[in-house]
Amino acid sequence: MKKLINSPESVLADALRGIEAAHPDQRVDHENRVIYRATPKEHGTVALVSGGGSGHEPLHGGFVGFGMLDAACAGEVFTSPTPDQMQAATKEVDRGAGVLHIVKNYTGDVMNFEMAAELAAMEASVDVKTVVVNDDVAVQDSLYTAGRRGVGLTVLLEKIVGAAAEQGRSLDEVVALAEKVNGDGRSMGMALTSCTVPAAGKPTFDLPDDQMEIGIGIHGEPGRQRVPLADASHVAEQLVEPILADLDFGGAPTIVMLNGMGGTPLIELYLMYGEVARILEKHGITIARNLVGNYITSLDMAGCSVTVLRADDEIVSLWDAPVETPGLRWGR
Amino acid sequence: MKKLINSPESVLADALRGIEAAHPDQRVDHENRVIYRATPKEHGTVALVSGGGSGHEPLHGGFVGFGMLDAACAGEVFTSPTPDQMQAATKEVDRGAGVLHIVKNYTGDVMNFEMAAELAAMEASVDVKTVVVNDDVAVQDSLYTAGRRGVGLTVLLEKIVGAAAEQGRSLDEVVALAEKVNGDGRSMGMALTSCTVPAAGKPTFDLPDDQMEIGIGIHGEPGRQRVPLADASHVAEQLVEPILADLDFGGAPTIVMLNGMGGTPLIELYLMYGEVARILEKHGITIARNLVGNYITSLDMAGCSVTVLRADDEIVSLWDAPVETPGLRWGR
Amino acid sequence: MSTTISIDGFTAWLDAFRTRVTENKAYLTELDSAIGDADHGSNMARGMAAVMDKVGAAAPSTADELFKTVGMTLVTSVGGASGPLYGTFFLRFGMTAGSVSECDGPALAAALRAGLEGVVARGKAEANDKTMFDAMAPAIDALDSALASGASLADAVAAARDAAAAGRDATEPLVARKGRASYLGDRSAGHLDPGATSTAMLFDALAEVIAA
Amino acid sequence: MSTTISIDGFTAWLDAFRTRVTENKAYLTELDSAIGDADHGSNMARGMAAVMDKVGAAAPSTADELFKTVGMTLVTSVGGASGPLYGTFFLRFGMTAGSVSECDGPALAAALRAGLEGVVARGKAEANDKTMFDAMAPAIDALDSALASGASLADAVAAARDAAAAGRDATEPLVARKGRASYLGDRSAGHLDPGATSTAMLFDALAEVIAA
Ligand SMILES: Nc1ncnc2c1ncn2[C@@H]1O[C@H](COP(=O)(O)OP(=O)(O)O)[C@@H](O)[C@H]1O
Ligand SMILES: Nc1ncnc2c1ncn2[C@@H]1O[C@H](COP(=O)(O)OP(=O)(O)O)[C@@H](O)[C@H]1O
Ligand SMILES: [Mg+2]
Ligand SMILES: [Mg+2]
Ligand SMILES: [Mg+2]
Ligand SMILES: [Mg+2]
Repeated sequence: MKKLINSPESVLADALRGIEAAHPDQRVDHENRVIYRATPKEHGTVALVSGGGSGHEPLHGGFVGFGMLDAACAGEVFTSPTPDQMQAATKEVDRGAGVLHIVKNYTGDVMNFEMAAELAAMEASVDVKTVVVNDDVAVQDSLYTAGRRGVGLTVLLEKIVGAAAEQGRSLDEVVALAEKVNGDGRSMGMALTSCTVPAAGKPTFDLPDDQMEIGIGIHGEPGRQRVPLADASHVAEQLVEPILADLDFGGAPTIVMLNGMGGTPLIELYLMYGEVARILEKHGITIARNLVGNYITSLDMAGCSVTVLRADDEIVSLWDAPVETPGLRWGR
Repeated sequence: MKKLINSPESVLADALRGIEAAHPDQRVDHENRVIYRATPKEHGTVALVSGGGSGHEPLHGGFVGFGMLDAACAGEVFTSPTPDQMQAATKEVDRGAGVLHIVKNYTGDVMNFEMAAELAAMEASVDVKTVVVNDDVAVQDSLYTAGRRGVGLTVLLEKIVGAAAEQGRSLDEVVALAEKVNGDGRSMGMALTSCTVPAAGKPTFDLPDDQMEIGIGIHGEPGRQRVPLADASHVAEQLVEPILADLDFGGAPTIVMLNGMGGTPLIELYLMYGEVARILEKHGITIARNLVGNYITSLDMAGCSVTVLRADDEIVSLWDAPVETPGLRWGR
Repeated sequence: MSTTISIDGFTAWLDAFRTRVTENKAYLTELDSAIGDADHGSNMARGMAAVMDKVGAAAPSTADELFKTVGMTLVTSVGGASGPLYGTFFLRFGMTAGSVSECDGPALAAALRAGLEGVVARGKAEANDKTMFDAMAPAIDALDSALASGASLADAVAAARDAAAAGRDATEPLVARKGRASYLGDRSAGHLDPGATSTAMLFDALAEVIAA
Repeated sequence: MSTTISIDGFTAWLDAFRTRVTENKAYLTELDSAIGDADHGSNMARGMAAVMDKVGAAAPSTADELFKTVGMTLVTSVGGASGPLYGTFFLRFGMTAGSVSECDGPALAAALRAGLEGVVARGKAEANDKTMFDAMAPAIDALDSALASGASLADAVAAARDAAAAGRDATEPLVARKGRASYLGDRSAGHLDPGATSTAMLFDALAEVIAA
């Protein structure tokens, strides 16, 4: 294992020190492993808390700031944070208008956030609502399983819902918007290589040079299937087609993210975006806005994911609203 | 070789299509492989042209836009672009106030830009000046060699000088500023792994699991020396100490970049930034501004580099000036 | 061979569990690499290390105190799926065991059953979903029936241990329906479930301590 | 065996050079991997393919036209260090050869010498800097002295080829002072210079064509 770390045990604590040093607009609670805005938002506005395992940077900590999150709870690598972290964050950011928990749909994340909401409700002071993001079309959705994973759409949702919260919308409105975004977005990912979890010390899976994993999540787990390596245009098809098969994008404008898994260089991400845009265009789908880069990663995994969100004028204008975070910034 | 590409020969052309699709604020001349601002800057202002081999993204194309470059010429992977590309870009962006060529100090880049400047001078219409960036302390500077490489400082220089050009400063003033920035900044890089040049099809060098290369550039070339892998705090020392030994940063505020080589995830870059900031602090050096992320990369290489620029109030205020490019954006 | 388990016995149980998950940290993580995210070993080792630290410092004298500490420590130090699940297991275990300094067989069985119910309440797993449930439920069933048929505590717990091991082994061919392994669909078959494997260690530890 | 080289001969030379760099693309890139950036083979192969395309389409009838096309094509299609260097070499070669349809030995030698001077003007390399200069300069020196001592054109060019090969081999122990390899300092010793290697191919191609 080759990593720029001091020890597998101290990765998270050490990285949080770096984040604190790099971003004066953020404040890090090292004890609880929570990243806050240095300047809390206005009283009377809904606050957004997210969090999850580490190793997906810039998600979530890189999206704490004006126009997006109020706090992000960092778990160990690929391990959801704990209810006490979330509860501390929830109490800290509440500005009297309630708190939205943005949870990616993983058993661990859901259960820990559930316990946190129970704890917060026991204190009877904070109004907590939860949205569970589950956009990964690689996973069959079913009542009898853990359902779909939450992946790339989380980034878009945090931006859009964050803008709405910043505008002063009520908790119910914010929840409704979050549900709408979650319902209207889909993602699909692939890996060229496994990642290496620091504590595990070796790649999670072996992938021969002529194979790739299709339908991966963001935790280095193997995908739905292992298929022969293909050129970029065919990889793009294998990502886009399942998304289009799952949701009708009609004539709506879309927001598209071509996301890198952490180990793939930007030149390849641009190349893939070109292929994805071409396929969407062929299907008559309009891309109103896009993001190309590493936004929700899986440590050092090589690979990428595509997220397509069916938007409308309101969503696009929330997308365009000013944002000032380490990971996304425009308009200020 | 595992890459998201269609073929080694079409990497650049395909990536340029993706860049064009992703960035409506940019315009791509596919014939000449030049990335322009979609909206040219005001008449009477100095224009900035840079360029170099591809594989360093977001450099340079990702820095074309308001507040930074006017055009970026893209060469084949790790191969400097050709004089005709540069000349086309130079003529296209000239707004009557002259053009600054920002060249990283590599024999190929320097010679090709030289030929381009000769061609432009022959046309006698465009006033072209050149700054050659050579900030890499890993390389001994000498009159009898090719001198130091241009690496990370290029990013900072393009931002700062771009802001000055946007303010309407004259070509001579812009050149003087560029020289000043080049004189006041130093960089040092390291690699955990080699990168793989698409056309070569395999890693440029083999690096055992317990070794790293110190003093690498950005072209996947081996470094000055191969040393045992160390923990992050010691890697940081091996990067920072040669920089401090080479230039006296006195009590000046600095701008520090912790740059990823393309294959290293952000969590490790933050962790490294924490170590670097700690060492600089120990030496009494104040960090006024910082950048942490992948800004000048070497394809899929795992590793990082540190750049430290001795600044002053003027430099910091040029740094803070609005910028709107795919790679750096704030203030608008 | 005792007919009850005391606070010291409980502590020894936890310590034996800690030893097992620590020694098998790489193994549990390897199981989780195949069908999950390669962290079950580090999660359990980190959690049980924190538990033994806390228990050592607090030295609780009743089962409810002890297991509240255990459960809360797991909940606040593990995260992931196993944190809330094992945490809830021990919290409910302690609530049912109550403010006592020792448990006999039926009391132990009742506490374990309450723990299992907590796991189900949290995680909604059913039999053959390929989770820790598949080791835990058969173990507690075996304990109940052994006690009902008059077996000694040691024999009953040994039966529970064997049933947990069998339940763990039976997860191998299953297609996961809960937890991360479910994302793999059919590819999850052919691998032991990491959580069922750590749960088998929990009962193995109990059997060792009771037999001692 | 002819005493001059015609336009067809020049074209055959370029084609033979193209064949060599194309067949040795991986080898040249491998040499450049050791002490450079792993692109010399693709650079030369791309450049010479473009040259033969252009030359085939334009079918120039004089040396200055032909080599202006060659030089400009290399300059505009290769990039890197080798583009301007080989490009300048051929531009100067053509300017000195002039508007002729064939060259005798002295004319060829003069054109090659002008090419070398162009390389030096562009790249400032000196002997033993570990560059293409180290194959090119000895080759042209050998050609000059062979012609001066009355050797046939074929023998003189064969001597140039041998000197280029010897010059290439002599780059191996050198510590580079120019080009990318210079960044490696002492680590550049122990490897052939890629550009000297492609230059040896250029003279090998010339010898083959003249001998034919
Ligand atoms: N809904 C559930 N009910 C019961 N056990 C579950 C459930 N989901 C997951 N598990 C158990 O948790 C184990 C994984 O734990 P761990 O790897 O520590 O957490 P995570 O899956 O969050 O990475 C699985 O092997 C399985 O036994
Ligand atoms: N200043 C110079 N003068 C002469 N030849 C040079 C000089 N610099 C580099 N070269 C030659 O160029 C070769 C490298 O060419 P190439 O790999 O195509 O370009 P780059 O170094 O830009 O990647 C070197 O092996 C060397 O022979
Ligand atoms: Mg996990
Ligand atoms: Mg090159
Ligand atoms: Mg796991
Ligand atoms: Mg090269």
